[in-house]
Amino acid sequence: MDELRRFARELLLKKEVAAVIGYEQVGEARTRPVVITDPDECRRLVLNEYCLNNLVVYLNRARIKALARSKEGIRKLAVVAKPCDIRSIVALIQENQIRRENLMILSMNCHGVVRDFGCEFNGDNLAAKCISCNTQSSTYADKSFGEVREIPKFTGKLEYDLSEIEQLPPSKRMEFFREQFDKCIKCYACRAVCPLCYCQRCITDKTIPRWIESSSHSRGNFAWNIVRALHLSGRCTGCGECERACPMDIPLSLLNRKMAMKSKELFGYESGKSTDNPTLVGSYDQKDSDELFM
Amino acid sequence: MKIGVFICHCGENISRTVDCPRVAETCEKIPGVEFSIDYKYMCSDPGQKLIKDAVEIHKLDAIVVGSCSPNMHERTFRSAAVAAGINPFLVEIANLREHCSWVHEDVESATQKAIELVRMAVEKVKRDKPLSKIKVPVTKRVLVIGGGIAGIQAALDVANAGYDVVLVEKEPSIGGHMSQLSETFPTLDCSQCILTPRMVEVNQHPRIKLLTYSEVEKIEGFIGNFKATIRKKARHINEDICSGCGQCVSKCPIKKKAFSSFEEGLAYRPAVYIPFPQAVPNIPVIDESVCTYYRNGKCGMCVKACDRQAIDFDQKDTMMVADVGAVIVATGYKLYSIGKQPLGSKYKGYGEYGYGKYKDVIDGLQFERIASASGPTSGEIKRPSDGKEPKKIVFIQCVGSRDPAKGISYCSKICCMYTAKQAMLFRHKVHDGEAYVFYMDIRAGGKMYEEFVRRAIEEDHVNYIRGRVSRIYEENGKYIVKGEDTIAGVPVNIDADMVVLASAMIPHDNAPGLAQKVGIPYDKYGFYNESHPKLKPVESTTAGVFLAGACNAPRDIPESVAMASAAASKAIILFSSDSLEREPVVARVNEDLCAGCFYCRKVCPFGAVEVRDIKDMNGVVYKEVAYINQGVCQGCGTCTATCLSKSIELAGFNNEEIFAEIAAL
Amino acid sequence: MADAGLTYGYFPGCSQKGSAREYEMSLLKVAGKLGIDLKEIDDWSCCGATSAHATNHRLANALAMRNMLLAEQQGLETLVAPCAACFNRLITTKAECRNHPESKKDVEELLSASVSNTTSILNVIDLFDKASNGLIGSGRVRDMKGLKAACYYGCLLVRPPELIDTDDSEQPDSMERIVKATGADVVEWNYRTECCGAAHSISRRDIVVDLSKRIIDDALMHGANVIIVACPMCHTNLDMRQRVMRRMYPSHKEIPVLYLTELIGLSLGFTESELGIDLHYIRFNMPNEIMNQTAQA
Amino acid sequence: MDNKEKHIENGWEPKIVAFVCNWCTYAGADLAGTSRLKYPANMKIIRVMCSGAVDPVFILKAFERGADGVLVSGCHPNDCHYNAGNFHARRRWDLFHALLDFAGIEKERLQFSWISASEGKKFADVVTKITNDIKMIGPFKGYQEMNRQFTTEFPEQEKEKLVQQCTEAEAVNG
Repeated sequence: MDELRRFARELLLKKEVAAVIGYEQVGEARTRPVVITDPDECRRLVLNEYCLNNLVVYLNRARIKALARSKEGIRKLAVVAKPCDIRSIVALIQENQIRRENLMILSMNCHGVVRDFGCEFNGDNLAAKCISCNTQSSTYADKSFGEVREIPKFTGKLEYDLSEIEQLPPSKRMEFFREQFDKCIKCYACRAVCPLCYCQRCITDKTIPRWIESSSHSRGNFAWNIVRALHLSGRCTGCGECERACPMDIPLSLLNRKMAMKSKELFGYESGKSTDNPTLVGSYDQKDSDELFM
Repeated sequence: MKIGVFICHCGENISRTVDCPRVAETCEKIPGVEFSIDYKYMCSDPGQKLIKDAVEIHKLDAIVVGSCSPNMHERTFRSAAVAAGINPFLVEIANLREHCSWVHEDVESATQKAIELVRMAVEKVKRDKPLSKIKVPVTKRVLVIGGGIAGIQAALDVANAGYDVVLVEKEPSIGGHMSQLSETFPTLDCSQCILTPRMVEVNQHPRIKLLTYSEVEKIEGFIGNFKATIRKKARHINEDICSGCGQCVSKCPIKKKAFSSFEEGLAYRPAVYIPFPQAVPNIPVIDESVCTYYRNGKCGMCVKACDRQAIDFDQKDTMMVADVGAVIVATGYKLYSIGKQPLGSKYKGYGEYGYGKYKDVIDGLQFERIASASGPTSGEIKRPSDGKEPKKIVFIQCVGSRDPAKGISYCSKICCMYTAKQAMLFRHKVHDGEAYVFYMDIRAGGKMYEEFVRRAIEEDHVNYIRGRVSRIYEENGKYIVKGEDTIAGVPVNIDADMVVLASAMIPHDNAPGLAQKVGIPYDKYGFYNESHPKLKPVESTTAGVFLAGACNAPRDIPESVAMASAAASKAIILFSSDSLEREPVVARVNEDLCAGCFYCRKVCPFGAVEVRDIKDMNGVVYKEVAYINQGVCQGCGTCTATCLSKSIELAGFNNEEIFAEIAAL
Repeated sequence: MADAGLTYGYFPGCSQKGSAREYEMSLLKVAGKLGIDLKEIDDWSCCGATSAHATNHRLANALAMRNMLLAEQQGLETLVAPCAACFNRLITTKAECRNHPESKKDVEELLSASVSNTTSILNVIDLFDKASNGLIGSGRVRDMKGLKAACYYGCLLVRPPELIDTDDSEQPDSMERIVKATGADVVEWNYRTECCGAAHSISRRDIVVDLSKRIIDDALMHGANVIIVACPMCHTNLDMRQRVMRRMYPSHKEIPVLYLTELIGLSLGFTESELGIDLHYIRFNMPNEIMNQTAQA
Repeated sequence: MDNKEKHIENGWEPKIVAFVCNWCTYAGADLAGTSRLKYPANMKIIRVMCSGAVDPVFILKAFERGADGVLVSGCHPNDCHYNAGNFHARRRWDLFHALLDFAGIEKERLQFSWISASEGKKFADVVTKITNDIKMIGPFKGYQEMNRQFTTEFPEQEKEKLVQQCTEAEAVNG
């Protein structure tokens, strides 16, 4: 942690970066994002199991981008990113949203995070995305902090099991998702925390024509949630922030995970793996399956 | 907006199953429809006048015609609209004939469907925006790819019309397969005698820039404005100095290392060579793979032989760019590899015929070389194995062709004719020779073609046997050809001295690769697709790219020449005005909303999407957005569906229009 | 394909236990020596060849599938069928059930079991090809140089081309590659994939004798001193029927016919009687060079 | 009595929408007409330039507007008028179909085909097949019920009015 603070301070002192985006501690079992431009403020930075947010989302925010821009041109931004968050960076680079050369990635050797603030970090409270995590460190990091430790074995229970839902007959599945989507209050928190939802104007805000109905009926809710999952197909890196942010506890990552599985199964594609890969949507293979087509 | 609805009876074609008056009546009640009428023939002059009058009387802004397919009469009704003062893109067609009256029997349901189709068109037309045609400038120069007879013909026609031509040929000389042929059917005139004057004409034509030993690397741009990058491979001979005296060729010590591809492997050529005596240009090429200099830096016999210092061992490939307005693709064909199935090939090969194993089992082009006066045997029919004169030759037709089990279902078209010709030539040259032809059917459709085949059978006594050959093997210096005579119903064994296989015509191995560079579609074999099999046979589906000769399908010489002239005239038509008009169905980006993800750029099949920088007041780029080049865009709309923020709209098919159609269901 | 240490299911079929028992003897000996574990499937039955598939299509399919199902149930992913007829029946049924769901359903009904149809089927050439250079070469104790082998494929190992994964149905090379690994020379000849008459051996001996004699004569004409086969029926026709040829054509010249596995066995150092070569009708005399080698060893 | 007979006895006819490309399938449908082939009248065609131009949201919209089934059809692979539009479409539909399937929408509701300009017969066959498929599984109740379901509770009378208003609003706004 001290090493991170020292390193970040140096970066700011030497004016190598315009700002450092990181986590600061608030209370015992909670952190929050912080943007630091003053070298001395670097002592606020922390790295621990409560660093839940995917800070990559801020890299594409207009206000943060403005920090890096000056008359001389673009300066670098430093961001603290867990190895899994770095996958979002990779995806954003693939989609021309950020440039690697404008970025300093400060990462950690991750051993998992808690499922929510306030919990004690142990096997029971491990975040769902950490259960079968295999990216404890990332080759894209400029520097990694902390020592390598094992992720605790998951001993808790997940509320929804993807394979159980897959087993349901179609009508039951539709019923399940309709019930879940009916809870949606269209607050769009899922969209706000998603690093890949960077459109200036979201499809759901388009009114001529009206792409997705925003009135409070099942039809609009269904359409919004399906389109959200569709637009993230082959792009979502599984950070799970949408589900954590959802105030109505809709299991959004079920859809995201299913689509990630399908992308891998159908096209052998995993998002956020390498900036050299062509994106799943936007490329094609003549040998893609023709099974669906009469 | 005031909309007029016009329902056509098409005589009885529509009205037989669709109650047209009822459709017109019902549609009048659709909000926005000011006027609605049905009429016997809307496309007729009185029908069009009806539309014009209605527009005037009812002050209509847009019209919907319920008639036949838009592919038939959309243009007619758009012209009528223009004549009446309405923008042609405020006309929608409801397809009541092909999609309704002709395919349904029940009057009630067909009428109901017709009403709904009209309603959908009305809802769409309400949201249609007036569009005007896009003008693009034209570069009046043609790129011809391939210097065979088709490419030569196309280049000469375009050049003689007064336009510049860039002719690219990958081999060291133009001439193509035609230059290899001995005599041509059905007239038996010498192939080279009729071809070489044209080759020379190409070389001397002031408007033709000839680039041999060159290949197209990439083509960018669009109709009227292509930019072609061409790789000129290193010949290692300075073309400007070389006089074509051939001293280097005769002094080259490499005599038996490389087979001549012009002689189809029946003769050797030196490391520095001119493919054949009449080659155009008459400039040699050094083959690095066999030349001693490139192996150990020694030799240099050719350098000593050349009194003009034209040999340049250090010459490198050079790239050049040509701006052209149209492209004529005339890349020709190759022969099916009839030996054992090559690894990874989709064609099975004919292992049972022993091609490649037995020296005297040869293909049609090899026989052409043997029969050719300029060939390795000076036109005497001799076996490649021992140089003896064969007395009995078996010709087998349809080797590869019409044999789906071996990978090709189509007929190669020319083999019936050239087999008859070759059998005839053999009989003319070897008077006591016997010629046998195994055939499936004889396809001699063409002027004087059938008569030619009859002549082979009746006057030259070529033995035609209807049936297939199952196996060929060598026994005591003879080739035992085991086949079946399906007319007599008996097995046939012929002990031949030589066997000639009329193997199928297939596209070059890199045909798909070139198609991707040029941006034209191809079929499963690799033949390039024409835009319409009947009405647009020389146009590719990419505007400004035309096809000539066997790259499109198996063709004989007169057809290739006809196609080439047709393609040339299409290019010339294109050049008849200084700018082109094209349909305004193109995509446009809303730059304010574009998120700059460039998925549109990734999916665009035409490379029409460009990057545009948006700068802040300090001149620092803070955003990159997509910009669609209106000239390049072909209007497929793939980008619109891929765009996540829905910032792209396709004019004429914008999302609002389609949503309105869905809503009208 | 074949790898030492792997377990393959082994489907003998009737001939391996009867008329071609030397084929089985030699196959098992060779496999054992090379470390290829062949596990005979328990409770196997007729493959459905000849009589069944000539008379009752459904029965033939069910019989073939029954054996593949047994392999599946006994945890064997790959099944080796040394008899060419068995091999052909198995792959034919497998392809039919794959391409025609109704046939699969029918077979499943007849067998009262559901079938995954995933067992892969190998013949002896498949088993030794590709691995032959490594395995046979390294285990070789005798160089079979001096043998001029005519490799005879017959029909069932290479046809129909759409079902069989061979290098070329009309000009195959795979058996030659194996034979070369034993050190023997191969001869170029013409009748490698011609018909020997197959099962007509019993009903129309006259046809079989004519067809087989053609094959033998061509092999001899091209300088062969042994014919190598991988099919019990070919062996019967080419070996046993030479006795009839001798009676009918006094000038007939004899040539020994070996199973591919016997040739491999010889190169691995087994004796002729261990491999069952002494069960043939035409005597196989090991060329002197090879005999001398053995003496030195 | 099987499902199909049951649905037909109620006098129910499915509503089917097809999004077809201008160059192949639309022309194929024209050929079906020119050849006077017969097929059920349930399907209405919306013409787009390329199968690559069909947005998945179009399909959701169609379901929202009461479609019981949707067909998307374009040129065969390698035969696309625009070279590659259908290849991109194929990937998109593979993903979207998987998503809808997971969300519990029956596979028969959304179908895909490649129909060339010369395949009039195939077009007629595909329309017949999809119509029969939909007749077999019946009206798309799952989606149509959603159309009338509000997530906030309104008094019954109010609700009717709201449904009415919504429907009218969409008819205008699309």
